[in-house]
Amino acid sequence: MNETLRLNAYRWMTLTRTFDETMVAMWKQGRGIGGTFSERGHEAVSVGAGMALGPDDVVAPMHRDLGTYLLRGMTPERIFGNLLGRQMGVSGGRDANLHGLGDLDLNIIGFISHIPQAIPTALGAAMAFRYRDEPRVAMTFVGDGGSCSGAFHESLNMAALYNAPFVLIIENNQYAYSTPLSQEMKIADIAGRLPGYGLAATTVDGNDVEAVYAATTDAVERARSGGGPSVIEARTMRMLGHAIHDGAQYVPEALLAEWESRDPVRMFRTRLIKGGVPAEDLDALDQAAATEIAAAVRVAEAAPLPDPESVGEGVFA
Amino acid sequence: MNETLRLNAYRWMTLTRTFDETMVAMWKQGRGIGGTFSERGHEAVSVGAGMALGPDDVVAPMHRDLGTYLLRGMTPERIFGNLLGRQMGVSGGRDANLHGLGDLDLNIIGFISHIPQAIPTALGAAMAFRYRDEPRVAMTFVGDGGSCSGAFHESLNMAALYNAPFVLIIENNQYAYSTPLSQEMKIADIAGRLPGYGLAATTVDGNDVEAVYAATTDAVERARSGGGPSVIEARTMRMLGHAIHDGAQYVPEALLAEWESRDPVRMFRTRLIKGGVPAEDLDALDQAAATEIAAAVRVAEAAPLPDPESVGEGVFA
Amino acid sequence: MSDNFGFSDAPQHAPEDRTLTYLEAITEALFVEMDRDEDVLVMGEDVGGDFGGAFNATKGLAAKFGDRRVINTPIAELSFTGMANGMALMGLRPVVEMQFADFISSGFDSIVQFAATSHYRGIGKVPWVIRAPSDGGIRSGPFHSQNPEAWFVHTPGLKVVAPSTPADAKGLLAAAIRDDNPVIYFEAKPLYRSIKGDVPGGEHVSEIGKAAVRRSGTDVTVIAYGTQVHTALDAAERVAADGIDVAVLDLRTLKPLDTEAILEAAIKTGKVVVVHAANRMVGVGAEVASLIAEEAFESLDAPIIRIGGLDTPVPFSPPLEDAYRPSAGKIESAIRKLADY
Amino acid sequence: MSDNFGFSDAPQHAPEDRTLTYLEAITEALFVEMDRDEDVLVMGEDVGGDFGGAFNATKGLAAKFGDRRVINTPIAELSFTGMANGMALMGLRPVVEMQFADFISSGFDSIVQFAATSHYRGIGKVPWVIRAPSDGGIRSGPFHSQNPEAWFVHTPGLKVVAPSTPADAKGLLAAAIRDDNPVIYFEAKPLYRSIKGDVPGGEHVSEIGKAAVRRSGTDVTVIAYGTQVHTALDAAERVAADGIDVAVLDLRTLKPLDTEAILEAAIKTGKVVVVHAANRMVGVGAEVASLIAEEAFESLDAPIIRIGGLDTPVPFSPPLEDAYRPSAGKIESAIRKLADY
Ligand SMILES: Cc1ncc(C[n+]2csc(CCOP(=O)(O)OP(=O)(O)O)c2C)c(N)n1
Ligand SMILES: Cc1ncc(C[n+]2csc(CCOP(=O)(O)OP(=O)(O)O)c2C)c(N)n1
Ligand SMILES: [Mg+2]
Ligand SMILES: [Mg+2]
Repeated sequence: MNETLRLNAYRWMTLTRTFDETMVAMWKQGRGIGGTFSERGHEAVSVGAGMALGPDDVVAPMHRDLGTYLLRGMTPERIFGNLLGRQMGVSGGRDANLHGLGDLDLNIIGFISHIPQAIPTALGAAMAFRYRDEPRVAMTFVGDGGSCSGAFHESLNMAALYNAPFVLIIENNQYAYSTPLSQEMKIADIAGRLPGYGLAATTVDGNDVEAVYAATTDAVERARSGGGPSVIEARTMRMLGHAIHDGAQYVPEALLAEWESRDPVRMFRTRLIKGGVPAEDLDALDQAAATEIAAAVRVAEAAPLPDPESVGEGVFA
Repeated sequence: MNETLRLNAYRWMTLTRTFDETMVAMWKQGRGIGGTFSERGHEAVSVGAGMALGPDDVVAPMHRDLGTYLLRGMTPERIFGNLLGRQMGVSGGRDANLHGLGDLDLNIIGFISHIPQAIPTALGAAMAFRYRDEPRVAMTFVGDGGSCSGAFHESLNMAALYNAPFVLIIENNQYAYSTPLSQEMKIADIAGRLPGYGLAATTVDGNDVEAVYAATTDAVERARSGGGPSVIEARTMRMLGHAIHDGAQYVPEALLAEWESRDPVRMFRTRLIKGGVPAEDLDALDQAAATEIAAAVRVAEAAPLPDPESVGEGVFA
Repeated sequence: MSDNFGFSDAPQHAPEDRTLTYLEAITEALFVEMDRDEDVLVMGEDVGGDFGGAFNATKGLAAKFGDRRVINTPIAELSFTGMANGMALMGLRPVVEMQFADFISSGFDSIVQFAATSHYRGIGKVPWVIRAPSDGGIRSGPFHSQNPEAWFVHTPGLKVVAPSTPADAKGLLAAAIRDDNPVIYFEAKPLYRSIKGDVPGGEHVSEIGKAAVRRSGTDVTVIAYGTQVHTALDAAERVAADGIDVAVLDLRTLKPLDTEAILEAAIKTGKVVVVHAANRMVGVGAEVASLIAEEAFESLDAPIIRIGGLDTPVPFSPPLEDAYRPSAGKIESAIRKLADY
Repeated sequence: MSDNFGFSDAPQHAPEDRTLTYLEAITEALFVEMDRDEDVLVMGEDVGGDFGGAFNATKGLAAKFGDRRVINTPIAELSFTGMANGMALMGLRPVVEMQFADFISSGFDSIVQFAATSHYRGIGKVPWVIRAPSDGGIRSGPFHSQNPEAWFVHTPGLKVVAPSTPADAKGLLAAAIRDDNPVIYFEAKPLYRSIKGDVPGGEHVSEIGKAAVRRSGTDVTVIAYGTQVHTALDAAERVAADGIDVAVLDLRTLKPLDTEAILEAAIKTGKVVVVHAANRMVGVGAEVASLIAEEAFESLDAPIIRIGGLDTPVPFSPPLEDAYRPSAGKIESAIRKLADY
């Protein structure tokens, strides 16, 4: 990453972190509706991978990829609106929390709960680009948990077979809800599955935004130039519970402490400062993020809920 | 294999082949009901793998594993009865052709169309043995085509995770219906997928009954002694169409000719004779098979169809 | 897979009207629509190459339009249907073949969860078609004879059509392809080669959501779709000799239901039999009967009789399958019962 | 996963009668049945360890019965349900938890194709239970609020139960576990902690296939199940002041339906409202209404009104979800309409 990109990455990471902390606080205060998912710890993955895409590429993020939504231009306001069931929210109050954040004008395919549906969907987008000979790439994400599910296998086999311009990021955050990796699979190395499909795979430190960006940029360029699909396993840690209500007592404290010492936002900040970026510049970005998020919350909270009369609209196109 | 086992293997292979040829001829003569599947070319796999099981082990064969059914004691009569929709057929006229050949008294789980449902089912049987600390093994089969489907992945991941006493035979017969292997997957080596689950896999010549038997025996013993699951890829060729109506014009003649020269039954016969078994002994087994199959057809054809009044019986236990 | 085939600029498959089988009409719709719109493509198991699918419905398409537009898939219904979702979101119009309707359950999540909900949730339009060769009576056993339409009519967000004639087979497939929503197209495989009919040439598009009166009558109304339209017409013939005048309404579209036509047909005779090959319990017929019981209650002169498959898996053996299925005889008895009521 | 836990010989969880929440009653049934029968085991995502599932329904089971009998599975509904099929064929009685009923579609083939057909096809008995936490009204959005029971009631070969009270939550779960068939147990998660009731201690088994009259009345009958039994009772209270006497029938089992009780209840008042939270179109209510329209036609004094979810995905935002769902107000209007008819 060059200087501009690095500052950009920091900007999105701090915005993501601020969004997340604000959201968690609001829900604890009872200002939320329904549940929601924190993505604390995933900032480097969602931002690093998302930044590797060009504007015409399509991405199907999952429930911990807030950074990807933000950096592609989905405003915090619209996302808070979604969380709060507002008409101005991304799904107009139809879908919940970080689901349903879809906006094809931003080339974002919204998330669906059923894991890992995003994989075949994004593969289909990639196949459409290939069909039309467009130099576009489709990217999506899956968790360690989701990688145990059948669509992972079916889709990666087809991605390889059809040489689709497709990139998959595996967010290995050690847990699927309460279930540790060791109870999800015998192996420790998910990327080790990919040669079985005839696909290359890389493993990166998912807390290092530059490493994620570099690996993803390679993958995106390979896909764009006809070199076919690739898979990146980003190793990281889910720092809070599975969802907002979950205290995650099942996670050993030592494990959390270890990862906390490698917090992706702080780690990157330290690196930037060491590299000569003035701390004030970063403080200014933090401050801008705080202002932007506070404003977004104000707008979303003040916005009207949908009209109940509209409930039947939009089932069909 | 010792001498007894070899003669046994030949006996089952010639019985299987004779059944198959008789069935194909009957269907061509219009003496069949509905469609059916030939398993010509698969005799070494179904017999070699099936013989490796002990009497208390459970097997879930697929649509080309006629030999496995026969050697476990399902009589040709009952199978012809199934093909002809007779009350005395294995499923009492409820299921078709080589589907529904289930008999838990013979430790056989009947086949279901939806590919590859047999894998999780057999894995469940293996889990039951593990649960009860019984020294039993569950085995099943899948085609190259079925190996592209999600349940393959989900189940092998769990088989490894739970260290289940489970054996899977992949019958790679080069085609899934009209689709050649090269249009099913990018890789040529299905067994290469297994390390990705933390599982060992072996590839064997699926036309060599002794090779299949040896590899399967190892796998069964490993499973029985707590060593966990294994997978064997048997390379063979589907010598007729996908089902009885299919002329398989899409298969190159040269490919068929090549495999015809390695016909599993003839190849084994030649080896036995070279090894000193008198040809007359084998002729006698062929003759016995012909007699047994002819009698089975007579009985099945003469047997009554089910009473239509009974159609509603047996939906619930 | 070869990528070298371009799009065709050849003329439409059949500009003139012809007599076609139900299966030929399906193939013709695919030819015409693919020729008309480059965004239309076909995918599924064995649909490509010279083979053209288990029933040859796509035969000739690869030769004309190339492997790029006629895609053979591995056995992976969940994900190739999921792939169709993504293609459709990007504006393509994939026509997915299930080898048998029975295997649609293997792709269930991609249909009922993703495709069905996407427009409502603001994700985007999902304009695909799933072709599902359904129905039995041809001794194919429990896994090659199913009629699973009720699952999908129950699920909000899907359209469902079920043609009974060659003209509708063509016209409803074209309409399904042009519709901006996910449409499941249940083609009745027992009709593939058993019925022929006049089919308009060139572009022919039927309206989704419109039922058709196949026979007018004043005594009893039979409401049916797919194969059972023909069985109902047979039954109507049988009783005509005795002066019982039967109307037959062909639903054609199962979702959205043509409630107006259903109520009109019910009100006209006040006596209704609803028939389908799918098993009866919580079938589409239950919706039709309930609709009438709620909205046309005043006009009813007799109980509404439903006839469907029995509540068992589809049995293989001929006497069992015949007992399982609706038949002209069963419909005839119901008609007579109502006529005498 | 540790294999070192043996079976418990401790006494049953609760020998004496107690007042329990709906959720506590579920947990108690699991304790009692696991204690009684070593063949009973629990499996699903996150059910094990100290955690005990997304709703804590299995909390404490692993501590008592060991990891061997309380198995955490990866996210693989298709195959862990398929695994349950194989276990059940071997004589075990797995109780599979779907984390939400919404995810039951991911295991669809293993349920509707394998489990549902196996006994009929002579494969063997498949005595499992799937616990499916269903229903909404708690702002969980389209994928954590579904009521998918109609798919399964339509499918031959499955039993389906849907308790509305803590006593039934315990009794029907025990009955489902002891039943030799695959039983889908729809537990209404909005009731988990919102209702309490008397629950018999020790072994308590309700009969599958029997409806219960929750309120007798002579003017209008409301037939409901799950959460909507409570909504119906609320509505009945509301109109009681105006002298409208409403009967409420709780179906409890959706398959096999208690047709006798349904017809009796319908005939008694001649006026029927059918209510469920699942969307109305081709829902279980359609079967109930059609059954009445066919078998109790002569006794009907008014149209049969069905109330269900709208034909949309379950929307998240409170005003939308409230508009989507049945409510005491909607039921009240229907009752008044019928009373005035
Ligand atoms: C098919 C399916 N089953 C169950 C769930 C419920 N569920 C939601 S997230 C989750 C855990 C996901 O773990 P992972 O894929 O590792 O992603 P993470 O939450 O750790 O980021 C589960 C079980 C689901 N969404 N989809
Ligand atoms: C889920 C599913 N989709 C489609 C089919 C239809 N079908 C039956 S056999 C078959 C090909 C199977 O190929 P393979 O697994 O290689 O086994 P083989 O027939 O070659 O022995 C197909 C597509 C099916 N049975 N199940
Ligand atoms: Mg995870
Ligand atoms: Mg094959």
